[in-house]
Amino acid sequence: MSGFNKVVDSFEAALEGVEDGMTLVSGGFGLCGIPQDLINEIARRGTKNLTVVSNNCGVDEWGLGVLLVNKQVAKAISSYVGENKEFERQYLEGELELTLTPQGTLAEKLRAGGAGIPAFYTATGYGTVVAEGKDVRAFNGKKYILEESITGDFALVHAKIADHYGNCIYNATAQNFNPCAAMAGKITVVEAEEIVAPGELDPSQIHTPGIYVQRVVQSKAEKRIEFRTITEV
Amino acid sequence: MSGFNKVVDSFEAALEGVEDGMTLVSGGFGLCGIPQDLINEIARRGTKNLTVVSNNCGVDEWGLGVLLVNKQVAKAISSYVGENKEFERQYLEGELELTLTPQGTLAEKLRAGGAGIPAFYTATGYGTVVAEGKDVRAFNGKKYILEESITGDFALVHAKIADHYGNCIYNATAQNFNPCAAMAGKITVVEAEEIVAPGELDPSQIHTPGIYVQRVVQSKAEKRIEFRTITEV
Amino acid sequence: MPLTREQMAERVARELQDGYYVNLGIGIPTLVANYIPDDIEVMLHSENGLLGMGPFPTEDQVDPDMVNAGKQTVTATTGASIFSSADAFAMIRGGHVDFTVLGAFEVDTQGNIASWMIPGKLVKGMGGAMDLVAGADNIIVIMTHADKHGNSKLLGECTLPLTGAGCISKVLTDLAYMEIADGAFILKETAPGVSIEDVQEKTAGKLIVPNDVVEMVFD
Amino acid sequence: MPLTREQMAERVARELQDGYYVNLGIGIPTLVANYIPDDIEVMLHSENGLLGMGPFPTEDQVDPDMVNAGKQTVTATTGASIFSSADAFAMIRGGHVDFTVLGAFEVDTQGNIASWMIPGKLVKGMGGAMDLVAGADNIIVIMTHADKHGNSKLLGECTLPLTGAGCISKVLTDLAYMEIADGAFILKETAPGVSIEDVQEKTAGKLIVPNDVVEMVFD
Repeated sequence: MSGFNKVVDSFEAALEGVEDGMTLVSGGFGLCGIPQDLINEIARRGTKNLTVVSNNCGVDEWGLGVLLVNKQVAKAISSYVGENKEFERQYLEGELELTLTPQGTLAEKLRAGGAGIPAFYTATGYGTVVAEGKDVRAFNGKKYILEESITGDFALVHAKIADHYGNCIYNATAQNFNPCAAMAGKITVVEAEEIVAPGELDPSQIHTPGIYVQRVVQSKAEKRIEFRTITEV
Repeated sequence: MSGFNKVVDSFEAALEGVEDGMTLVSGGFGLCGIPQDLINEIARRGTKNLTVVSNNCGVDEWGLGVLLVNKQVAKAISSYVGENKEFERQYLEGELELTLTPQGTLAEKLRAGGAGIPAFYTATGYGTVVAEGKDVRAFNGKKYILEESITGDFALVHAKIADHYGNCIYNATAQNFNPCAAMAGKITVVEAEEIVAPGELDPSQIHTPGIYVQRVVQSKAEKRIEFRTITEV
Repeated sequence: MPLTREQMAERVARELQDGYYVNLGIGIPTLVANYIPDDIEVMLHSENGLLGMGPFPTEDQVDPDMVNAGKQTVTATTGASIFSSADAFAMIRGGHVDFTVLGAFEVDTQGNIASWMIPGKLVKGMGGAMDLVAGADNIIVIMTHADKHGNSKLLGECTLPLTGAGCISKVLTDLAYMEIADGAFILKETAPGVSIEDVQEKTAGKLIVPNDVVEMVFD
Repeated sequence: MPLTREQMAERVARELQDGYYVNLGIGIPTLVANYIPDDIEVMLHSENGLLGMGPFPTEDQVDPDMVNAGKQTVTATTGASIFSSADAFAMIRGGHVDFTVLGAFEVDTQGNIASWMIPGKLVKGMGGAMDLVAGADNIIVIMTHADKHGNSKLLGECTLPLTGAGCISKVLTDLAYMEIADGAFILKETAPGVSIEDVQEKTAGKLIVPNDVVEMVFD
């Protein structure tokens, strides 16, 4: 196959090159759309001292929580880290560094990182602790703070469908941070529920073009639900 | 119908409120994906002293060229204004102001305008005339310039399909600046080749969510080709 | 009588207009969805990437890939759209969401809001709250007028770390509806049976009482 | 003999690697697509929003909605993707395009490039050229070594308004292939039959001639 065939046949191959001390960007929102198989492989490898950039940090034994339990995470950059007792414990005992970042700013930092924009102004966080140490500037009479972009050594992404070239489509709200993460990885690894041949996807309907993706692997993990809320019929 | 039914039945209604001196943002690249019917309606209204923000300014009698011939444009913000003799004449005679903006910066300025980001840093234009008067700042040893975002009083957009709620899908490379323009309009008007009921479009496959769109109208103009290049068989 | 949570939601829902895109925060704000008047339509924006949030699914409809910003399983309404987190917040930050309803710990006369962090308690994060308060033009804060110890939550200056500065101009509590302008709370409406003096007593920040304060009416 | 346009394109094409995403500027750079080695695959990026640009369409395939950055009708290859202009330039600015080929009026020993504007002549605009030179890591400039009056286009300092500053490190002309480093052009290869002296004579900027200059070979 061509140099554009990015499909690898194991999670091990998908994450070759992940090393201690690296920054990993992960897609997902809560437990929705998380790259669980890739997270499990990081756990298996036992890579230490990681910085993880992800909106949330999973729950105690699922999502990025798996890496927390394993004490592989040195620093988290997230907007919300509730629902996770092990995170609490490690944070309170000073084992874990945490940089809280507003959710929209985090998403934009990743998109900007992927788009080669080193920094942007946003009103979010002006006048709060988030603004500490950051430039403040007024545009049209309103105050904004300067936020720098984020990139990662690896980005871990979960897609519904990927083709061999790495073109991705996400399902429903499992999209969330995945396209932003995909842009921000020096090496972006996609686990996909379905892998198809190039040409199967409509070029205009691709969420993440393959240019952002270096490796594709077949996913297998179950999908868990964080809060199952039901309308009784 | 509900307050989300944005379909109007005439180009006149679609552009109600356009006034002399306003800023109009237009989608399209060359003659591809341009909102020709809406441009024609602006021409019919004879609105004067307009600032037009668009990658190109059409050709002599098509695209935004129609407004140039009509002397309705006071200022153009564009990346490339070739293929247009009337533009040349007006510019050389001082009838028309022109702010040349690099293509990627222009697209990002519109996206940022729609996204509430007042300014961003980019390497594009550093060390060139584009950087004059703009802040320069280094990030990780590389120099960037600060570019401010653009919004318009109206944005004119051409879509392949729009639903009543203003959700849009673009065809092939007629997408180009259209999603960026759609985000940047205080009032965004979409001319669509096909208008469908809500629910007809897959929610995950919408290019421009209806929240950015205020009015939808059925388009009818022909599509012209700027450079017809053919592979002989 | 102070308003119930349901009455607070009902009162806020009266601010809705046909065609509004609305973001409802977690907690009491969520209840507003139950009081949308029959003669109007609104679309609910969920900042994880869904415009057109529908009710919770039936057992058959449950999809782990379909959740709201509270990570609850939901459905999409007809005409919904789904997009990335960056795009979801572009809508908020760009001022495209018409109406936002949020809870808070404290609000002050400068329009500051504190809603995400209580020092000494575990910090879980601001989630999207800072983006919502900074990005939306039309925000209403919905909260109790005083905390459970009777301390006013309407202050001259917030004591807790801020979620946003100078961004709040409308507050509905269980006692009153107020607007914030010129460094003061301006009393607009009182809850049924709640006196202006009751409101004054529980408002620590400067309160202006115009002549035209009205009493809310509920069916 | 100076290289023909076709030989220049052929020489540049030797820089391509299997799996490269490539952006080819208008003019001679476009010809590079004709010399992609058979044993590799590259995908062409067109900055109007197409990754996977194919050949011109047949009469039957012509679609006004399907054009390239030169506004010519084109086709999409199998596995292509199509996106907005903002997304197209995110790819460029973010350094995701592996290889970029551009024409120029002048290049200098500081890696500056002038390619968009000749004062006194009508300004048509920079299009995407400034974004391409600022965003791409791996750029090769392809141009004649001297203008039609015999003036060198490889200078100590560009005289025309810049397209980008300090961003060019590889230049192929009809006479030579050079790299730019440490404030000089470093001669790497000469065109067949072109002497080092020929190159020196037509290079106004500082030229370093290492011991290992080779002559290009064409079939």
